[in-house]
Amino acid sequence: MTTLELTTLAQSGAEALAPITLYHYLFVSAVMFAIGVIGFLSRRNMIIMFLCTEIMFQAAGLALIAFSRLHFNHSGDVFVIIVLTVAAAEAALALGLVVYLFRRKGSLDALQWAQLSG
Amino acid sequence: MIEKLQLLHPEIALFITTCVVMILGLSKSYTLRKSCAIVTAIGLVITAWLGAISPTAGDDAVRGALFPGLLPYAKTLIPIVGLLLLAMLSGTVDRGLEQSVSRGKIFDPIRATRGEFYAFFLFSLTGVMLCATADDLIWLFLALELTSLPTYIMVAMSSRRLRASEAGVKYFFLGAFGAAIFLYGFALIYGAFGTTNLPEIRVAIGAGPVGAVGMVGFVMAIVGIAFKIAAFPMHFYTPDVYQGAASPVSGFLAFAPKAAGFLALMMIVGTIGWSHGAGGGLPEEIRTLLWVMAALSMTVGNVLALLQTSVKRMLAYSSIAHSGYMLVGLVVGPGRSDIANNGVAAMLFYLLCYGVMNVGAFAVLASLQKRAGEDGLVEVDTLDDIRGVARQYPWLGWAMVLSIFSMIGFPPLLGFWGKLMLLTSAISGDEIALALVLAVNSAIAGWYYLRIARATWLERRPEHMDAPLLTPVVSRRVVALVSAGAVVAMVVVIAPLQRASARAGQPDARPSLVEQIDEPDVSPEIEPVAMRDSSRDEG
Amino acid sequence: MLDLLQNLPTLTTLAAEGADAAQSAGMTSYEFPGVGKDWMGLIPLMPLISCVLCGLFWFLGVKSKLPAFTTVLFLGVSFVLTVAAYFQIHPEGLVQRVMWFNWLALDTASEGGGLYIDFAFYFDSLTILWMLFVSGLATLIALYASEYMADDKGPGYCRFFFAFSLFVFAMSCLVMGDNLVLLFLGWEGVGLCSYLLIGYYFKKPSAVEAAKKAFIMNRIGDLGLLIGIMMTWTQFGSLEYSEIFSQIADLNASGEEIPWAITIIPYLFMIGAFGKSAQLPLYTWLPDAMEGPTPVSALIHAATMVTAGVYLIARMYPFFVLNPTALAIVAWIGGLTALLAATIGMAQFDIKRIMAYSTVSQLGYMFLGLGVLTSAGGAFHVFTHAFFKATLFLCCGAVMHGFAGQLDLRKLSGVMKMKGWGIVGIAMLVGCINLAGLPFTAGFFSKDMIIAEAFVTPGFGLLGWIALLTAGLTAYYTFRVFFRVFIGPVEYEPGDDHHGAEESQDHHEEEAHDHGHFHPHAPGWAINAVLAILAVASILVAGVYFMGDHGGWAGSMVHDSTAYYESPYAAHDGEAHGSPALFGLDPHKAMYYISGVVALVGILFAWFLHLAGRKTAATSRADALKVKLGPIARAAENKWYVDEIYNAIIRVPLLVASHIFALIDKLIVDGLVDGAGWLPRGVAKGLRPSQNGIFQNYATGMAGGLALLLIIVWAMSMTGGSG
Amino acid sequence: MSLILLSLMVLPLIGAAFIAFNKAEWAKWLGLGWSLITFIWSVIAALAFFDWSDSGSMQMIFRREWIPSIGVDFSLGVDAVALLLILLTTLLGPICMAASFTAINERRRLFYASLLVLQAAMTGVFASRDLALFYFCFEFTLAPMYVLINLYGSTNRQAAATKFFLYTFTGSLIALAGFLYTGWKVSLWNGGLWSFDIATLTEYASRMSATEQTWVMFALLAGFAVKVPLFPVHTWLPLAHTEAPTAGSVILAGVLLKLGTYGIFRFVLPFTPVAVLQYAPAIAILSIIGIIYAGLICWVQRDVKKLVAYSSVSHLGFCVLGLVALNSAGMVGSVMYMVNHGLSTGALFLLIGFMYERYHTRSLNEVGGLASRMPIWAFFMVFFTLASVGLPGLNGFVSEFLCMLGAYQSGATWGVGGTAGPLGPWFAVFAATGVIVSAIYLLFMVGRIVFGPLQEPADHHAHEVLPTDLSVREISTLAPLAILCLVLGVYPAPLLIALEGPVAETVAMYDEVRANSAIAEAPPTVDTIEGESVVLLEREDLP
Repeated sequence: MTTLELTTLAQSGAEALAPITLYHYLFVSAVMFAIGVIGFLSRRNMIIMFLCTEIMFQAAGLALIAFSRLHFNHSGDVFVIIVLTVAAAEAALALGLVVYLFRRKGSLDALQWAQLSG
Repeated sequence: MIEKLQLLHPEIALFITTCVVMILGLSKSYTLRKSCAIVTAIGLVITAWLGAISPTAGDDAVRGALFPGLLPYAKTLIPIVGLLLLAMLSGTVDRGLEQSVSRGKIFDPIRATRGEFYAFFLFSLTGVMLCATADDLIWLFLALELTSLPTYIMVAMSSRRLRASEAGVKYFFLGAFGAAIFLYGFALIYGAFGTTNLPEIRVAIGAGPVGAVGMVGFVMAIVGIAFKIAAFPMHFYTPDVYQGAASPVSGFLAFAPKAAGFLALMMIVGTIGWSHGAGGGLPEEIRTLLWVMAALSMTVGNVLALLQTSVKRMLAYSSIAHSGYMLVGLVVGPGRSDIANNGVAAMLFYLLCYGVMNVGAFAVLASLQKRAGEDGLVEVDTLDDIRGVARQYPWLGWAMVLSIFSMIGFPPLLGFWGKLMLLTSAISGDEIALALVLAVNSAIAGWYYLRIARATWLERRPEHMDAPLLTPVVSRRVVALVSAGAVVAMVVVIAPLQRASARAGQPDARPSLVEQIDEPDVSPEIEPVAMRDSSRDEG
Repeated sequence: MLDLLQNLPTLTTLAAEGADAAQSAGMTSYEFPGVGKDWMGLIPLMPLISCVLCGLFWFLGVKSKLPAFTTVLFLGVSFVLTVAAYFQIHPEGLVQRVMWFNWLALDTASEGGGLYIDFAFYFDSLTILWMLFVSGLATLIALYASEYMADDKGPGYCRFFFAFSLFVFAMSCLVMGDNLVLLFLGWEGVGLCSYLLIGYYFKKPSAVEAAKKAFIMNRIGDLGLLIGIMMTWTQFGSLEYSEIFSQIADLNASGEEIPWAITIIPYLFMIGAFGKSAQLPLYTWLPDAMEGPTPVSALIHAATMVTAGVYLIARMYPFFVLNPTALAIVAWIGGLTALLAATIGMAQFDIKRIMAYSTVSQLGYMFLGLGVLTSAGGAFHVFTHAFFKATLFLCCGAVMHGFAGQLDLRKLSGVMKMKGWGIVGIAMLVGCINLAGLPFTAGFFSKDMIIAEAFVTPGFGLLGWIALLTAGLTAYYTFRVFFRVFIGPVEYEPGDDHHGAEESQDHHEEEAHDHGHFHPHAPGWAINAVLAILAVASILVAGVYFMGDHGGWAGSMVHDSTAYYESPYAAHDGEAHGSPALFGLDPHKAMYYISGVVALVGILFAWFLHLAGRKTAATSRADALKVKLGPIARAAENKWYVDEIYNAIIRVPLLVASHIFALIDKLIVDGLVDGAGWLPRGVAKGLRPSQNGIFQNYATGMAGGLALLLIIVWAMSMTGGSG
Repeated sequence: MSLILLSLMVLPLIGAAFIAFNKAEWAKWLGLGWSLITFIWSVIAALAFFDWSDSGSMQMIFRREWIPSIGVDFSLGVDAVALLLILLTTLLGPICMAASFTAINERRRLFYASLLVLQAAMTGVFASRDLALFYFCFEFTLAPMYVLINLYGSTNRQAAATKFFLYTFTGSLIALAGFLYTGWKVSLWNGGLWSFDIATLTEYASRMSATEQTWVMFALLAGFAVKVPLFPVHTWLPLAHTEAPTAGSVILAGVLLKLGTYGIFRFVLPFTPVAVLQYAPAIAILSIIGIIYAGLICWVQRDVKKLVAYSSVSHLGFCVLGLVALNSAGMVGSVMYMVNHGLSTGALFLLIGFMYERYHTRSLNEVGGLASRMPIWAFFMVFFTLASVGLPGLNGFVSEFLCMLGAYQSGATWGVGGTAGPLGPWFAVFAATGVIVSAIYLLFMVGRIVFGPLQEPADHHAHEVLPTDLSVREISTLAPLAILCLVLGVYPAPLLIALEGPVAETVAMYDEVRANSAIAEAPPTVDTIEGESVVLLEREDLP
């Protein structure tokens, strides 16, 4: 079931340009999200893993911007800025945590942290 | 717009407290440092008071909010449970540092974490409270993140043991993963309806279909937020994190993010509305989603708890299960106005019950420590550790027993009435099967809860084990007793509590499409409606 | 004679024939009982008081003969009152009712009736007939027991008389109860007392076993009675005799068809009667019941309790005459039991057991009598049998008492010739001639009535022959006992225990020490007096046959009650109602001669085999005969292996079933529960790997869960959801 | 407003608190004293403040609003049935206390306090006129009982306690769902107001459609049948009984099992008449299977306590049979059965407990012929066995007879004495075979343990002191029960008449239901439709 009507950027004013539609943006966004997920699941270095979550965040950001453009309002844009801010805070947190962890274990391998289980 | 600021008075109060505490914690004066907890407590009391007088249904400030009556309830409940949590959390950090300072070492603000710890705690609570006020996806996202981010650190810094670090790692990474999911969901919701304002989205949805993008968005949002409430399928982290973190922090984790998550879910699901289909209720997909999540959360949580020997892990799994119970309320929705039929009210009431009894159980654990080889004194964890506690520390033992029996849902304790409300709402919402799942799960849960209760109350300490010692923090013991007492005492005043929760769980019931025209500054709204129409044509 | 044989009954034809006859002749009017005199209510009260007193003595630790004399006194009073009641009731054929109190009350107004069961007593001549010998014999036997049980003075003595009095009370309720529930109370009550008294020597495993067996076999019968009672209630909406009988009378008078339910009731009552009166197939408890003290055997298991079945059928005769099939079954069961028990009795060596089998056999006669429509004959035989069988048992008891529990007829001989045993011997002889049915004894007349009636009632000829054969066998085994034990060369060997009781340790040693020079101790005054009275009574009872005009005094008693039924074939003296004559004579007259001869032949055989030429106690000419008979004799000695068969086809399968049930309960029923309990744990074990501590796996789980939920939602929307 | 029932509930609680804060040495005396006071007070209350001539209506009413929002009241009141069972409870209280004097030597305060709390809860169950309060008390009985079994039981006590707790807890949770469903439906007909008032519920509940009634009935039975326990959900009972301490067994057999039958009487029958009419034969068959099956299992038990426990299963089959006969005889008999079983089986457990205290074994293979050693004990043992067997003149008979008669009459409408009902003669006939079975196993037990040659555990002669017969204290625990057994057997008429009142209402109700279903076979009555339409309107009218 298709859900969104093809509302292209071309229709919204720039007729001459190649038709990059909302779907393209959403597709990229989805792919980014998927890359983030797959990266998170498959990589063992915690820094990379954190970057993957960042990619997922940015995938959402991309979708938000695209939608914002679609809807002709700025809520999405505002949202993206907020997301970026939060992501920055999270990154700071992640950095601190990663350093802390590295100090304790001398490694950033995610598999090192599996004492608690069951 | 300015009158809307009064909605934030409690949060503002909390924020001010946070700032004060953060600074106080760095003070060279021991007395001032020590006053952090007191100041926090005062802040919480003020917040609670402010929360109690915050606008409620009928006030202009909350006109158009999804749950206009929610604020006083949530913003009183959260600081009050926060007080209990605070009493439990005090003394968690900096104990070694303070000891060395008292031995004459010079105080080094860099190494002190006390102020930050309380500040994080308050930040997190602020986030929880903001969830209740949120009427916008952005706001909701911010509030959720504000709740979570500090807790990541609290977990990691709660104890010097490696397991705390491990808990921190897991919590943080999985939390970020979950946040990304609901964020993406939020993005899709925005995409589908063209606005981030929840009441507007609600108007857009009306009683009609949600649409595919919106549906995916809602699913992702709900599932992502499920991380906060530790519900299936985002429950995996719970036992490890709860076990790894220090008991007070685990107790905190079992309440604050959960409350935030449920308030957020309330908003999200409330946006969709319980007025779809012939007999009312959620759209079938969302209902199924929540249904499955509820049933599986209960089952997975209870079932996995059966195998545990660690009390904290059991409580963690039970926390998953309790989330499942509360989700039942969301599935049912507010129903008719009657308290007995209002699932959301039941959920909110249960949140209160759970907060109280959960604090009781964790506070008992937090009050006890044992000697363990190289680690020195560590907190108690396994069943063996707490065996026979009631004979040694009768009050603590009884506190544990009462909290646990309340969690079983044993009459006449608080948990029973919580569960009773969930059951009545589920049954009157025609969710009989879910009610039965709930009933059977309560029975399964009985098995491990009984093990805890039996171990503390009726059994003897194994010969080879040392007796557990009390932690030097008196407030934890006090809070254990207070919670246990509340589990009993609140039964007496249960009627007003339930009324309050019913008011809080009552959604704004204006006929959406009529009001929509009155609503100012919603000019771009025509488009999404049209978009949905066209998509419907296509489909 | 041949024509009688040709008249082999087929139950159906009989039923068809009988039905007309029965209904035409059945009771068509009934008078409600009047209010009796208050003092008549004391008859059952006396034994109850005595029972309470004995219980009190028991708790007080009385160690004298006080309980015995208390019992004798109160039972005596009861007897006197019964006699007084006899004069109150009998001369005018009154029916009266005395009320104690309301026992069960259920005001089922909404259901159109009330269940009111009174503790009330019903007096008509049938009750009086029974009560006369119950209370009379009970008094005498209590007196006898006062001496017999003297060695147990103390708790055991009190216990004995407690149960004894309780028995008499229960028996009074059974007989005099005004409704079926009270009858059932008595019925179970006598069963209980029987249980307690059989198990009196409770340290003896065989006694305990016998007691249990008695109770349980009785219970099987009780089941029938109980269901019968419920059936009666459902049918009549009442359980009071007066109500039931009047309804039956109305029914008969109306000539309407008899409802099927009413024709079922006799079968149910019959089962109860067979259990209590030790008839096929429920007779095996009675011989075992001889484990109890002899007075108990005499009173309960010979004279009174076992006749309760006869009483029940007699009491409920209005039901039975409505269903000839039922009557035929009663007759056949009675006849066959009589024969079977007699054959077993012939081969036993324990004299008490022989008497027990003879009781079973005689009870069979009584049922036969009832079955062939001579309730009077049955009742008369009950009456005479009570006296002579009590005599016989008490004599056996005296022997047992005197010879340290010796009951084997191969180890005793010539007892009558020993010093002090004269009265015992004479009483025994009186009992024996009665039992054997020598002419002009009471037993002769009563048995005669039954056999003659069997011959004249169409379809029962074969039973008549069986009864006649049994009479011969009876004479044989009766006199076998007499000839071996009481006369012949003097010889004895003491038994190895005292009354069958296992006494305390030191007592045992003493006795073992005594064995070398054992002296039998002859009975004292109480036993002798009782035996003398009973012997005389047994002889005098014969006289009542000639009183009254309805088949003797007993007949006239029955005649005044609802048990009476005018048999269309009845063979009264001189006026046979068209029934076949026997050898051209009136059947009764013919039977006098025939059965007299049969009895004499039996005795002759006994004399030849067991007395003539016998030199020692242990051997006789019968031994040779026994060898010749081989397996038959052995089988008879082993009671035709009935116990073993029952064990194999009922008890063992039931036990096996019980074990299987226990196993099922443990493995399956409880196993399912435990399984349900373990199911969550099993699920948990399956789920546990998902919590393996590696948080990327957790993330996989989360992502997978999200995917799963998305798929579910997608699938739902594809299948017609709202999205 | 009468405070009597409240006082009967509160008195034991005060006693429990008293015990908890006093010396452990005093615990038993305080417990005994307190329960005696409660007992005496309950007797006075029953005699002086209860109008026995009006036994069918609720009396001694006490009512306070508790949670008005969902219609929960703290509402107490008794009719004859409830009062009788309360008296049984208060009677067994002091008896259990006195019976435990020497048996319990550890954590005495908790023991006696638990007993008192249990008593309060059981009183509450019978006295509740509010469903929520009933359920709360009903569930609450589990906790003290759990403690009693878990702490003071024998070897396998923990498993037994857990099984007891979880089994009955699971059942009652499902029953709760059934209750709430009823409550919800009733709220629809009651103008949207929730009410847990039992009278209100009874008035409206039977309007549920046949299907609904069926489900509700099964849900309620899940709770009550487990408690009774009815075959095949009985397996917790033998285990719990075997492991429980004497006092626990007495209470368990005496009162706790009656909660199940009382629940059926009070709720299942009035709430779901249509379903009960339909399924009564099935329930009766289960009872009969239970009677025979459990009876036969008794026969092969070697643990005497287990034997008596299974006999409870067997006996309570009669009780349920009487209930589902749905006529006066059956139901009155059933209620009597509850009391009588409590007396006689309770006493049997006491006796076995006394034996266990002396020999530390319950195995029939190890002890036997105790009549020689302990004649008084033997007397009581035989006496109560006979009461259990249902000997006429003792209490067991009256109730057993009425239960069977009820089953027999029920539906046997061809005769004058028959009543309308779902069962019939065959049910009674099969149930009556239980009479034989009970004789078999109980006499087997008595034959082994009381009669026969004396046999004592081999190691027992090592002790210097041979076991003595019952002490005065022990006798005084048994004597009242024995006297009651006799009195109730000989003169039950007043009680029967008193019980007629409460039962008549249910019987009348069933007559009505039968009449209705005879008129029209359409279960959704006009009321149903009206009720639901009202609700729909309300939903739309919401602001």
